[in-house]
Amino acid sequence: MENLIALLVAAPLLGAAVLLCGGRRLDRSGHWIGTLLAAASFVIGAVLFTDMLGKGADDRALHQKLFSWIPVEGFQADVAFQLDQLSMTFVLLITGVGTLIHIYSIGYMEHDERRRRFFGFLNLFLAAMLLLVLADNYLLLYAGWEGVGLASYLLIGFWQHKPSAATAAKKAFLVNRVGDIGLSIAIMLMFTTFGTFAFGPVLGATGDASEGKLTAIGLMLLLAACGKSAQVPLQSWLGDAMEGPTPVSALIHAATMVTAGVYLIVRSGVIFNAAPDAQLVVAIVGAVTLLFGAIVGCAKDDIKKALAGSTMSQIGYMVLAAGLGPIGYVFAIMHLVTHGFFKAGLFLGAGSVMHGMNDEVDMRRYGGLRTYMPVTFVTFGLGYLAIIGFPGLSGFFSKDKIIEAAFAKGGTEGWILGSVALLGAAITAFYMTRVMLMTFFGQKRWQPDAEGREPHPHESPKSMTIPMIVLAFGSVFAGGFFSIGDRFLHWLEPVTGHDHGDAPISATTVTAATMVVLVIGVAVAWSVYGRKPVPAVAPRGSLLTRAARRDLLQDDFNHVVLVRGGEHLTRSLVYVDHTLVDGVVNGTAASMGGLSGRLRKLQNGYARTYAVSMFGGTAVLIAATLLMRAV
Amino acid sequence: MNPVNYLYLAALLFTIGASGVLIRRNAIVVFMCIELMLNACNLTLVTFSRMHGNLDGQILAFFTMVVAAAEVVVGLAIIVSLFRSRHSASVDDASLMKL
Amino acid sequence: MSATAVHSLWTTAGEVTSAAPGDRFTAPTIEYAQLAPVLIVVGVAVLGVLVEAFVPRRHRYTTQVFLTVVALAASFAAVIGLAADGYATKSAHIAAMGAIAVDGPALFLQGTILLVSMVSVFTFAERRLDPASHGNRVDSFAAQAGSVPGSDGEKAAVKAGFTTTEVFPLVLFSVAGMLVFPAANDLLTLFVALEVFSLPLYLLCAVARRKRLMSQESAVKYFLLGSFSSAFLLFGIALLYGYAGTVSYAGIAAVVDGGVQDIDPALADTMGNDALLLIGGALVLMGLLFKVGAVPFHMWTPDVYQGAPTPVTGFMAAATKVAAFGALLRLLYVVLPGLTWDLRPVMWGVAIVTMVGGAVVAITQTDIKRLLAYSSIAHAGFILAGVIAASPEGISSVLFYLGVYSFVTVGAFAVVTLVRDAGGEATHLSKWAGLGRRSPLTAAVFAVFLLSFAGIPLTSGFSGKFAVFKAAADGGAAGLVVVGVISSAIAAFFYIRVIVLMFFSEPKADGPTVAVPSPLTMTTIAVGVAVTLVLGLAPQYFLDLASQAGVFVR
Amino acid sequence: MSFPLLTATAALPAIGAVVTAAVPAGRRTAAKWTALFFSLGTLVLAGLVFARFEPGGDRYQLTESHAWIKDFGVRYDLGVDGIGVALLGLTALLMPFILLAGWHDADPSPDSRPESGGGDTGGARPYRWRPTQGFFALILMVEAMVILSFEATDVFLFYILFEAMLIPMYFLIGGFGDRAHAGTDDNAAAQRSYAAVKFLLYNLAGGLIMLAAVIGLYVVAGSFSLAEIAEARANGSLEMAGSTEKWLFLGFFFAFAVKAPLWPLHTWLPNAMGEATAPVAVLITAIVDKVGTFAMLRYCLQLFPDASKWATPVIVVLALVSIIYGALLAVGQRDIKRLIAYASISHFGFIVLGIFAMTSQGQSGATLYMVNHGISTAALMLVAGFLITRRGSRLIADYGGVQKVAPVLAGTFLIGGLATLSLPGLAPFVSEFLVLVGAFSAYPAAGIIATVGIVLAALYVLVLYQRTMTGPVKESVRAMPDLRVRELAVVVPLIALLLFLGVFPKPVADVVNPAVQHTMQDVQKKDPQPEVEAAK
Repeated sequence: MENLIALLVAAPLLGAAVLLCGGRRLDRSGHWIGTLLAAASFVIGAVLFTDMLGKGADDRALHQKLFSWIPVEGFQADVAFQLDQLSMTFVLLITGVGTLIHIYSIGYMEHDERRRRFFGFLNLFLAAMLLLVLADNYLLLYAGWEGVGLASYLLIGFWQHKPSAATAAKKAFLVNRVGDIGLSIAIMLMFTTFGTFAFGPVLGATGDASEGKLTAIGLMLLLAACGKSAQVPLQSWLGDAMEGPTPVSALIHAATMVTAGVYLIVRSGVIFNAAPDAQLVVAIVGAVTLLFGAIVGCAKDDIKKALAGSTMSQIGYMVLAAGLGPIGYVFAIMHLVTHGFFKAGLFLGAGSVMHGMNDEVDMRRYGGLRTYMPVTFVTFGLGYLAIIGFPGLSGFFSKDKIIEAAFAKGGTEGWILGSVALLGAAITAFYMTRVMLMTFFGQKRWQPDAEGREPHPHESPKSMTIPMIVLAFGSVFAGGFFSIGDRFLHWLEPVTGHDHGDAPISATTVTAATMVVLVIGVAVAWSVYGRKPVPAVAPRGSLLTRAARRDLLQDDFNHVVLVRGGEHLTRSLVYVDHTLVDGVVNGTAASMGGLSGRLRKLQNGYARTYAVSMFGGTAVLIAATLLMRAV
Repeated sequence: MNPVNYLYLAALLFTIGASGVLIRRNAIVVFMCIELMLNACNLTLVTFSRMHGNLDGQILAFFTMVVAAAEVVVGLAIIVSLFRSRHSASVDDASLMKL
Repeated sequence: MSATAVHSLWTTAGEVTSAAPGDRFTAPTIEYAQLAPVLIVVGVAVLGVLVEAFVPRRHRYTTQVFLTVVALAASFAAVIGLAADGYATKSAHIAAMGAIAVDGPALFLQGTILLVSMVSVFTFAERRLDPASHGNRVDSFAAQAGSVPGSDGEKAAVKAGFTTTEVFPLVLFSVAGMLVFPAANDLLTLFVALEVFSLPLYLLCAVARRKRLMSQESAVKYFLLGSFSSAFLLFGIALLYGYAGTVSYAGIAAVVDGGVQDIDPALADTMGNDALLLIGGALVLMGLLFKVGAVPFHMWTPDVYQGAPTPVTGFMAAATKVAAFGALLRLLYVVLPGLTWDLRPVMWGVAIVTMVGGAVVAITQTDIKRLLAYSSIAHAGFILAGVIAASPEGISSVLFYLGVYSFVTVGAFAVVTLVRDAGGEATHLSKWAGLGRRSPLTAAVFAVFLLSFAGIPLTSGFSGKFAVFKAAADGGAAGLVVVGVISSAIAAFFYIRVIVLMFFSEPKADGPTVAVPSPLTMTTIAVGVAVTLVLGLAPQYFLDLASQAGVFVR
Repeated sequence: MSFPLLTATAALPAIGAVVTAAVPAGRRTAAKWTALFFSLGTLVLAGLVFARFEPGGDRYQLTESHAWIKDFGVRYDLGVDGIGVALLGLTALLMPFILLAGWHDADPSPDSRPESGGGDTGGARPYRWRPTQGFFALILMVEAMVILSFEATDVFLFYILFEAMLIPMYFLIGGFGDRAHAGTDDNAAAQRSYAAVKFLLYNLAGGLIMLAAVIGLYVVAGSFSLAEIAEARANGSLEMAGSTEKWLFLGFFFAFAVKAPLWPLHTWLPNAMGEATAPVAVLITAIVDKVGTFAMLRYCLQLFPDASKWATPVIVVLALVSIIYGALLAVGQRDIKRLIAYASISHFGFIVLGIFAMTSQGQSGATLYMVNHGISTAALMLVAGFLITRRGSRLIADYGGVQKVAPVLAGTFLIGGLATLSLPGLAPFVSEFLVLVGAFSAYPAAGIIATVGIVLAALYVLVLYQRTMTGPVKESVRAMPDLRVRELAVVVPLIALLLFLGVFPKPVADVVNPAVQHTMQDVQKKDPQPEVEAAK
């Protein structure tokens, strides 16, 4: 069985290789190859899953060592896989959603002459992501970690001819690299602390390590997670990442890659449990981000950017949950999965809308689309209900659990985190309702674009709608399925462990509260965007609004401090290198030349001068000799 | 009389000759100064020879004279040819090559 | 015939009055066989003079060249013979009543001098470089040295196809002097030898065919300064004589070491008077340092090297240095070892200023011959570093360096003679631009020589430099080594400059042409290249030779 | 006496150089093929060396030993340890690609005037100016010397080669400049010879300082043979006074630091790499400079262990400065080749850091780094060279949107770049991470600072790629052809190699590890214990 694990990664990797090296002759069939191999990977995953279900909770974990990767004295890195319930959850999510999005892309990218390469990159991403979740040691995980970074770079910048896209891609990669520093330092710390960085030994030996080391490791892992999962302060890249084709946004920047951070934290749960300070920081980061993202989401008129903000905030929920320790791990993952469904669905919906609107992304140019594209409307709507946590739908269960857990953390921080989570729920309800209303309700606001092409909104082809429908199902039922009888809890508990914490208030109260804020959020949104027509041009808006439109000025900060500062630094360094470092040497040479020129003058061609020098020399010679004898 | 005085005289002559070389411009005169220095050496040699009571010094003096004669031949030949081509025997004029 | 010899005659003669008739006269013993190298050369030189007198003009050139080459070859054979008979090592001793030492260093240096003279004589005899005037092949010497430049007399002489074939006997005389110089074993011989090899050189400098004014000027400068310095030398000799009461090296050394106890009270104030010793030693030293061209006694070098006919320059630069350093070594190791500690700082100072000064000033030179002159100064400094290392290793390293350096120098100057334009040799560096494009081979050969001068590994220059530096370091002169490498770095700069000029800069339209030499010059250059590469790759044999020869007889 | 394999490996390219130079002036193509043939032959021999070498065996294997210059105590001693084998392999491996990439670099440019300038009389020249032959011959000559320097186990022999290889390099840099500028810029020749002279003088100065140290070593140790000196150290018959050892160490290290190049002795590299043709630039940074780092590892640590440890703090700092400084300057460059040069400076910082961290990981990493950096730089620089020859400019600003017109070129360029920023899965990642871990476990602060270099690397690579390859297509590149077969033949194998060594570096690592263990013993260093074990 375990031999299949390698195939999970191999299939999409093969696809990537074939598609990228295949050349033009594959242009016609490429997308099919890609999709098939993604699907194949999903099938293998399913097989392994059924096999796993057949076993007892404790001997479910599979392990496969392929070969020794970096064998150096005292440093052993293997290419080895570990498939336990946690990994399995991800495998299914990644391959499942991945396959759907492959299918969707067939339609979406139909008119792009570089479609073959697009599918190649998608497969590459799948391979890397699977490597990430299947790795049995942190170094291999790091490889996958950077791999998905590369794939995301390539896909964000897929339309390279657009400078904005190229820039966004670069930005994404760089910000992720900053996070990667964290991961690599964490690995080094593990190496110096435990002498290894394989999951088993490290997580097994946390007891022996000092808390200080563990805290450091934890914080470094958190840094990495922030980079990958667009958490404050490294969140700035996610908004720009929407430059990429929408399927990419759906798969990478909503469903899977951005959740890698959560996976990392949950996977390293033991370390965080042993380092409460680090854990608290995780929770705080999560809380901050969920508000940050939500606020940003409220102000964006670009539908994808709005959804991106929401993604940020939802991942904030997951990180918050992960920061709660054993209380929250399971729910973090659960929310991650459900979010995978509905957010992917929402993005695909958005993509479908853009598809029908000549790639228009400004929601102020939408309106009343529900009549033009019913399927999109319904699926999007279900996704909407799921995310705001409408009772009975996926989001309701998963998010509610997190809020409960937050309160259950206990103590003051429990109250603070809990209320933040509640507030977040309210804002979520607001901005999602806003998106919904601006897009599908009200009167149509679109007009001819620059080339004077009047958009003709229309429903998307089957290849696009079917995945949306499937995902809609997921967003409706997944949560319920998981929560009835705590299926998901029991499934993951062996890996992550679980603990109920001490809830100061009953679950029902929390649920009630959630409902209340939900209603408030929706109501406010309706009062603003539902009752009166939405202006086609954005009003100036309050200070907060304007700040939120600019990602709460975080980019401006980066620009001023990092970009400008960096430019000045490099420019001055170039100057220094040329004048100072090089100058010293050239200066010596020049001065040598000058000296030479001056000494040369002594050779003035007059024999008598020469005689003088001889005479003087002799005198010195004699004097020196006598002196030496004297002393 | 104390032969050492001859040494002082010789040293004096030598110095005069040397300074002449340094000061005078006319090649011939310079050359004569050099001859003076050689003769100062001869005097020294002879004096020492007398003091040591052996004749090496005097033999040396003879050799020196021969050498000086040879030098005169060569030197004058060169200086004269220079003079003929430049119509000047000043050593300072002979400064085409410098630096 | 040396002073001591005569002296003995005198004293014996003095006793005649009282002594009974009988053995009145003991003839000095002269080991002619062991002096053969010198005698051959002198003899043939005299013969050469006769040739000038009696052989018709058109045959002189061939006769002279033939005689000279034969003489040098024979003399060299004699040297080899002596060495084979073990005079270099076990049976080394002092010949001619203590006048001349026949030992390892002497023979090694004599051999070197002879070979170097041989190859440079080839360049003397080269007659294909200058365009033939009036159908006569001409060499690089004036048609008639006596005639005024540009005068009708000169024109007539040129038209008549005169050539100064006297140069060959002159060279031979000079060589004879050089052979004696490093072998001289008393101060008198030293002085005479010095003059014997200097005077012909003064003349040779004056007889260039082109640029005669510069040639004569160089001769004058060389002559005046040369005799000035020899005057100092002589005075030094006088003082040493006054100090020791003898001019033989052994005798002086004995007094210096305090070997002589019974000092006649009358002489107490001179005998063992250190002032005399030190001043005299310093003066003699100065005389020799002048010949090797050490700073601050170097200033004649650039002008003379530039003005003299290039073949003569090559000969001078190579052979003179060898001879002078040989004498210097003998003086320091045989006569003044007692003074090592007094002279060391002085020698250090001279060596340092010579290395650095030569290298620094060379940077801004614009004439290839002057450049090589300064480079030779710098090299003198390097050799001095080896001289200072008071050890047999030091001696042999210096011998080796001299052997290496002299051949490369002759070769380099031979290449200089090839690059010509309308005015004769094009020695200004700017003319050398792009030479590598026009005649890669010539440029490459010259580059090899330059790299050897710069002491790049795999060239003989490196072997030599390494030998002396190693000896110096062993001799506790690490400081000199450091200065040495630094000045080598500086020196590298201007050698590289020339290479850049030859290979990386575009040829000028009015650039010089590279004349095709006769086999003679080709041989010279080939020998230079061969020595450079062979002694760069496999110097072992010659190092052995040098180290075997590295012991002075006392 | 067995077949002298090592000598043969070095001799073959030397012979090749002579043969190539002897090819008649008219037959340029023949010369090229000859050179390529010999370089391939060398590759085969290098393969044999790799095969014959037993990682478990003695420290130095395939040894040869002959007396050479007895008076200097110099022997012709050859022998390879794992590190030597790895670098020897790298050299032999890259050389064919370098030749292939430089196929047309030395063709007489159409605009150059006839070589027979001046008043040379026709028959007067037995040998005609033939740049092409010279170019390829010189490259082979460099290969021979570099290979021999990796094999030498005699300090003097090594020194000789260390110095001698400067000369052919010098002619390669100064004689065959990058047409990209020569076409447009009048003072190109001046810049070129400036670069060449700078290269030579820097390295010569370093070498001469080393010469003093070499002599000093002989005076102290009385031998040049690594083996003898090591043994004398071992049995205590040789103690160097602390100060002497330090001075000698500094003498050696200075030379190697110039060669490596280490900040602040680096300024010759950008000029040299900028002015030389791309293949020669690769030759400099990928092969010749490795001699410097190799020598640090072999000679500094082996001969002067105590002094090395004494100097470590300073050197580590210098290495860190190189890493950050080089990367920042790379970001600030406007010239593609200079950018790559500064990137290399940063990478050499990593190598030095790994060597002087004095941990197994650090040194194994450093050795692997030498190999991987060679390959990755070759890939990046050669593709850059192809790009530059197409457009005839080295300025980044002259490019844009190339990806659209020449996707394969852009793709390979990107992969080369990704290797340079050491992306996992490509070879450099392995070595860089090892260096980081090694450095971190010895000097945590250093490890952390060095990681900043990773981000900067991403910055300069991606900025370069974005400016040249993406965005709207510039007019000047609209007609740019994609990679040709010859160029693909150069790039594809290199990339394949990068992938292979990135996924499966074991073969090289296994060869290197024992050698590193020996070095660790030389410096009497143990890897720091993990905290957990230490606690127990």
